[in-house]
Amino acid sequence: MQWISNLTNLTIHIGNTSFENPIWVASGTFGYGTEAPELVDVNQLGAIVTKSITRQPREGNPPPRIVETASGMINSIGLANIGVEKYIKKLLPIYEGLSTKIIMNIAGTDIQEYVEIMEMVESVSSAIAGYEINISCPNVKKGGMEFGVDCEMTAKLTETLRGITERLLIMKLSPNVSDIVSIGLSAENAGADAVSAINTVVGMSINAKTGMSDIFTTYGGLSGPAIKPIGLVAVHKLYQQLTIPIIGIGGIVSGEDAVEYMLAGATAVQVGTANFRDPGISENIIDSLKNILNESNRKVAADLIGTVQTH
Amino acid sequence: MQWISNLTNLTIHIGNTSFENPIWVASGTFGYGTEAPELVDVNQLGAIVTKSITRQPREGNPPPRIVETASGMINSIGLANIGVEKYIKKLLPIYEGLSTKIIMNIAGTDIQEYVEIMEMVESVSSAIAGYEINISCPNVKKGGMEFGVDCEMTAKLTETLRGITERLLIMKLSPNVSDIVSIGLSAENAGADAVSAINTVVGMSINAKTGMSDIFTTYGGLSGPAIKPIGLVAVHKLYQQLTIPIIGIGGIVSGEDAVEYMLAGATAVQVGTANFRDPGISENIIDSLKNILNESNRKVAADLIGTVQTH
Amino acid sequence: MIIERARIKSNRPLAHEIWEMQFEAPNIAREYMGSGQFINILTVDDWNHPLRRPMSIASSEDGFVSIIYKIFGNMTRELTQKKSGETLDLLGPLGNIFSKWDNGSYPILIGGGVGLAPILNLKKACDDNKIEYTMIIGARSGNEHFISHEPEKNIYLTTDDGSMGEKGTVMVPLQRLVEINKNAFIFACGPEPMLRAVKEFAINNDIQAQLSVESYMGCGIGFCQGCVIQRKISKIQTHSYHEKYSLVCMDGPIYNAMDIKFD
Amino acid sequence: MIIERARIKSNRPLAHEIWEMQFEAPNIAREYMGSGQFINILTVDDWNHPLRRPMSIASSEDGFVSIIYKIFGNMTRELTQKKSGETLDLLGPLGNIFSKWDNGSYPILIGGGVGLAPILNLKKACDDNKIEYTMIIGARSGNEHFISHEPEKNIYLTTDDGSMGEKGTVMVPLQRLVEINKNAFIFACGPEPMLRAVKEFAINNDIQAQLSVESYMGCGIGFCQGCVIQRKISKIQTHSYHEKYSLVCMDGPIYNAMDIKFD
Ligand SMILES: Cc1cc2nc3c(=O)[nH]c(=O)nc-3n(C[C@H](O)[C@H](O)[C@H](O)COP(=O)(O)OP(=O)(O)OC[C@H]3O[C@@H](n4cnc5c(N)ncnc54)[C@H](O)[C@@H]3O)c2cc1C
Ligand SMILES: Cc1cc2nc3c(=O)[nH]c(=O)nc-3n(C[C@H](O)[C@H](O)[C@H](O)COP(=O)(O)OP(=O)(O)OC[C@H]3O[C@@H](n4cnc5c(N)ncnc54)[C@H](O)[C@@H]3O)c2cc1C
Ligand SMILES: Cc1cc2nc3c(=O)[nH]c(=O)nc-3n(C[C@H](O)[C@H](O)[C@H](O)COP(=O)(O)O)c2cc1C
Ligand SMILES: Cc1cc2nc3c(=O)[nH]c(=O)nc-3n(C[C@H](O)[C@H](O)[C@H](O)COP(=O)(O)O)c2cc1C
Ligand code: FES
Ligand code: FES
Repeated sequence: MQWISNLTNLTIHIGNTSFENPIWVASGTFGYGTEAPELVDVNQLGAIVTKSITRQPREGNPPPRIVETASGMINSIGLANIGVEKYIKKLLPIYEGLSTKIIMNIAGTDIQEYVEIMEMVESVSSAIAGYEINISCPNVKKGGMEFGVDCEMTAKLTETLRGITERLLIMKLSPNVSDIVSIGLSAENAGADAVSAINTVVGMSINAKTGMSDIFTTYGGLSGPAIKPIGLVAVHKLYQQLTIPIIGIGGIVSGEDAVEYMLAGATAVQVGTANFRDPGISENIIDSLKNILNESNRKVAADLIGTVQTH
Repeated sequence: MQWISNLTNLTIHIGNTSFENPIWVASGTFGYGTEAPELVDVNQLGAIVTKSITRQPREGNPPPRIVETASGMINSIGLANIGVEKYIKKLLPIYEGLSTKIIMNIAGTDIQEYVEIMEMVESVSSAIAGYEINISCPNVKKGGMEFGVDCEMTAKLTETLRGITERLLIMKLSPNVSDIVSIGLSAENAGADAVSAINTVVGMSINAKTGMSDIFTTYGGLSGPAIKPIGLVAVHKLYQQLTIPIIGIGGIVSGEDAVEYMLAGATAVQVGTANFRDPGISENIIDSLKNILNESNRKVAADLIGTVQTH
Repeated sequence: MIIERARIKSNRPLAHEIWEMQFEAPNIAREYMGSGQFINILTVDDWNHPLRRPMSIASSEDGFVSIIYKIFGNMTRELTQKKSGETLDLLGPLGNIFSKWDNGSYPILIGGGVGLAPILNLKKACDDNKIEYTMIIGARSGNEHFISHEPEKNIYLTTDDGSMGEKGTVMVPLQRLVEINKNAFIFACGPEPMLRAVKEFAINNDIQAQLSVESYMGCGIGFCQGCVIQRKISKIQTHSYHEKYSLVCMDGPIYNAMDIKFD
Repeated sequence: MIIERARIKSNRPLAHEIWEMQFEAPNIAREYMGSGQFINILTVDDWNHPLRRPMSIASSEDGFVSIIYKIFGNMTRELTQKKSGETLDLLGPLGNIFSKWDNGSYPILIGGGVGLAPILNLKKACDDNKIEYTMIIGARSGNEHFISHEPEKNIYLTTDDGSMGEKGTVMVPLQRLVEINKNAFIFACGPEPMLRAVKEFAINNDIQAQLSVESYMGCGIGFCQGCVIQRKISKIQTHSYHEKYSLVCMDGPIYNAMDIKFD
């Protein structure tokens, strides 16, 4: 019954922008989208959120940067990236040729850095659909973490960037706070088009045999299926209080996971750690989402948003 | 080489109290210590922390109360417990007959409730070694959660209870905060003998098929191996700033896990979720800890505390 | 209750997505008290699935116990991969038992889906004790049945789609049978909708009934307080403990139909 | 690079805690470029261990690739449980290759522990190309060796405990051999302490050396930026990217000894 499959509608909207489907790949887990053309057809993706870009190129942290944990992993890459100039020169032209949407993720250590980066990108013509603002990277000293835990700073940063761009402005929230909703509200009130949640959870791993910390920076960011329950709470809480769309992130590895996030309140989701294991997993997740919708009464993905039934 | 094994010394000290070994069982995961005498010899345990006790008996939350997640589980028991009067009448006499140390965990909705409970217990003679104060249960509305996220309230509660007991006073910290260290410092400065960390992490689970929340209260507490990296961060951070002992909790299922927590800064550890799978697991962990010490140069468990090497 | 590393004697499909596994578990078999008890199975050694899975004992004889299980999710699927000769870690026997089936009344045994495991067990007890009874087993479709519709032996099958036995739910033959047997005592195990219907029917018709219920279990031994079901008590004290909620693992899984509430 | 569901042809122990596994992986074999490349193996379908495990290709012929692996932790232990006929999900071939071994110099191939997988691969390339060489394989003890000490064929084994071949590390025969072969070019793979020693020796003696290094990998394909090793560059710009750190999965795993730093 091939025709039934055509009935499903995966399109979702954020601000004025529509996305062919709600399955995106998360910043820092899919490079710049150009790394593995043999393994994945990026044009199938709802969007690619590119690796955090800073004003200057960054080498990142010394190794070891990665360790596996129970149903997860910890990373401390330290925002290794090519810097905004090369991003503009080398990558923006490539993105012109893609039909998938590109969301540029930006990180900085103070408002000025975010502003400079965005102004540089806004000053050239490009196909990027919008920005995701990383105010929550746990692995860089002064790496924007101040913003992520502070409502006022979040508001100020959002407001400032809102003044610079009319493209999508998505603030990426940290789970390492007492109250993620108040940060989200600050972003909404200051003019963000959406928030994404969550970034990684601060974690640590130790080798019992050697007595050494497994990560150079001692702490890193926990991601993967282990944190899915934490991401779901964040999205569900934000959905209760915010009116702007929420993009769900954390431990998504299957179509069911994507559905759960949408039920909790996500308009779209991002697949992170799972890309490391299977670069083509997002295409599978899109197919699986279609199948799930087909087998249910609801054929429209957007109808799932926020419809979880509580007791 | 049986004699080597005798060289290991598992004794640890908290305040004036010594414990035969650092492997305790966590509150709410081992009942009142009397449930399964066939399956576990409780006198082998370093200590039993009993299920949170409130002033009045409590039925707890409606089902479903439990769901498995990736390498973990979510619970929302809602502090079902027999209440302090029955605890005093039925359980304290039984505890007199045990050689293991009993730590009574107390929960309340306001300072007055904690005070009443502790005064009732202090007014009778008993063998309990001390109290663990649950200021961090995520599953009860007004269930002490206010205390766990607020430094001033934590200080006030600690100070008040310190005035009532000379027994061990351990404040149990929540990971669901921006800054666990400042809460820990408040407890230390107000006279706590130790802090324990962590209680469960707020989590949510959804059934993608039915669209229902898996837990009656929507949110519950995530525990198990999935949260070990979060517990290790808490313990390591607290160890850097506090002078009182730290009791490590979160995802401990093996001797290696216990060692990792001690390296991070824990003086003792508590085994939680793992008891559900294997009620005798703490005895295995004690044996495994002994073996690990034997195979290393360090024969004294206490020598591990806080000695993790960072890069 | 005992933890026993049990050798798998056999593991085979009985019907569509329904399997039977037999264990050599002499210690658990020795402590076994009767139909209705269950074991708690550790399916994987890894900690990605921390919790055991509860399964009713379908038979216990000569040091062997068996279960009948339905492929439901990851761990039951994993169970089907186990080969005879491998070992599994079992905790049991747990829970209480069906009672009064031998008190002179006429037992009507009702099983729905895999809920028939403890029911088959009770059937055998009746057979052994030469107690007459009727058994009704319901399923969605014929391919889920692995015993025969033999009305002459008082064994009735039902299917929702009518593909085997009588069309409809177990309520169809039940209704009829109860009219014949004024002395009926119902023993039922199955999915919650079935148990609800049976319960309502029993209460309306003033028939005694014992139900075997399920709940999500953290431990099976009273440690976690996770497995509760609501008790039906007219007056519950504000400050009570285990009056409103009962632990299915310790107080159950068998309850008198009147004693529990399904909402 | 390709993801291929590969059938296991064989899986057997070679020595103490060292196993060999052969796969039928025609697509990966077709893309294979030479000794030094690796595959990234998905050991379990479950997500409790989210990351693949990188393993050097020990041979690639006629549509088959093989690995030699040491039991190190959970996933390598799990690998030993796999049976021929089962399938595994492989990503590869990945990484760069040993080069210039056929440029007229005298290759000295050094393998330590399981680091001998790519070295055996290079040995075969030398054999096939009729290039003379010497091979030195080090291990802690004789039970870890699975090839023979045959000085007459220029194959030298060493063991830390002297239980097989020469006593000591690979440095003992290396030192001697380099004195004889002025034209030596070292190719080494093994644990970091060995690579450090080889590197220092090569630099001090002005001998060219290529080292195959390891690092903890998140993806193997440049997505995660996790697998870095420090480059040895005299002057690094303050604002640089991949000058100070190199991605072992894309730029490596083979590096000139001079180009990397081990601290
Ligand atoms: C007392 C009792 C007796 C049972 N007897 C049988 C039996 O004889 N045959 C049979 O096939 N099934 C029986 N069950 C149900 C069986 O336990 C579940 O089908 C099984 O746990 C599903 O595991 P899974 O990993 O395949 O599914 P999952 O994908 O993990 O879970 C799917 C559903 O299974 C149930 N479940 C999962 N874990 C548990 C748990 N720890 N405790 C209780 N329920 C859980 C939940 O309803 C969950 O939504 C019994 C349950 C109880 C409580
Ligand atoms: C390019 C490359 C080639 C390799 N070739 C071989 C080989 O031919 N034979 C062989 O036996 N081993 C090889 N290794 C090492 C092998 O990858 C590890 O031994 C293996 O991953 C251990 O997995 P485990 O689950 O058994 O151990 P775990 O208990 O998970 O980990 C133990 C140690 O293994 C290493 N490790 C774990 N996961 C990874 C990962 N994703 N990436 C890198 N290292 C990891 C870490 O050092 C870790 O401390 C190679 C590594 C690399 C990077
Ligand atoms: C290796 C790695 C690198 C990451 N780098 C970034 C980054 O540069 N910027 C960012 O905003 N998030 C970064 N993240 C966070 C992810 O985008 C995502 O929020 C997080 O991993 C949770 O999703 P997951 O559980 O699906 O991985 C990174 C995550 C990982 C694992
Ligand atoms: C079912 C369940 C009930 C719990 N009840 C309590 C409680 O009553 N009081 C309390 O302080 N902590 C309670 N906890 C938290 C544990 O004591 C422990 O802090 C947490 O589970 C983390 O440890 P783990 O990962 O080893 O389980 C409970 C945990 C679980 C899983
Ligand atoms: S399952 Fe834990 S108390 Fe019943
Ligand atoms: S392993 Fe991910 S970039 Fe190299």
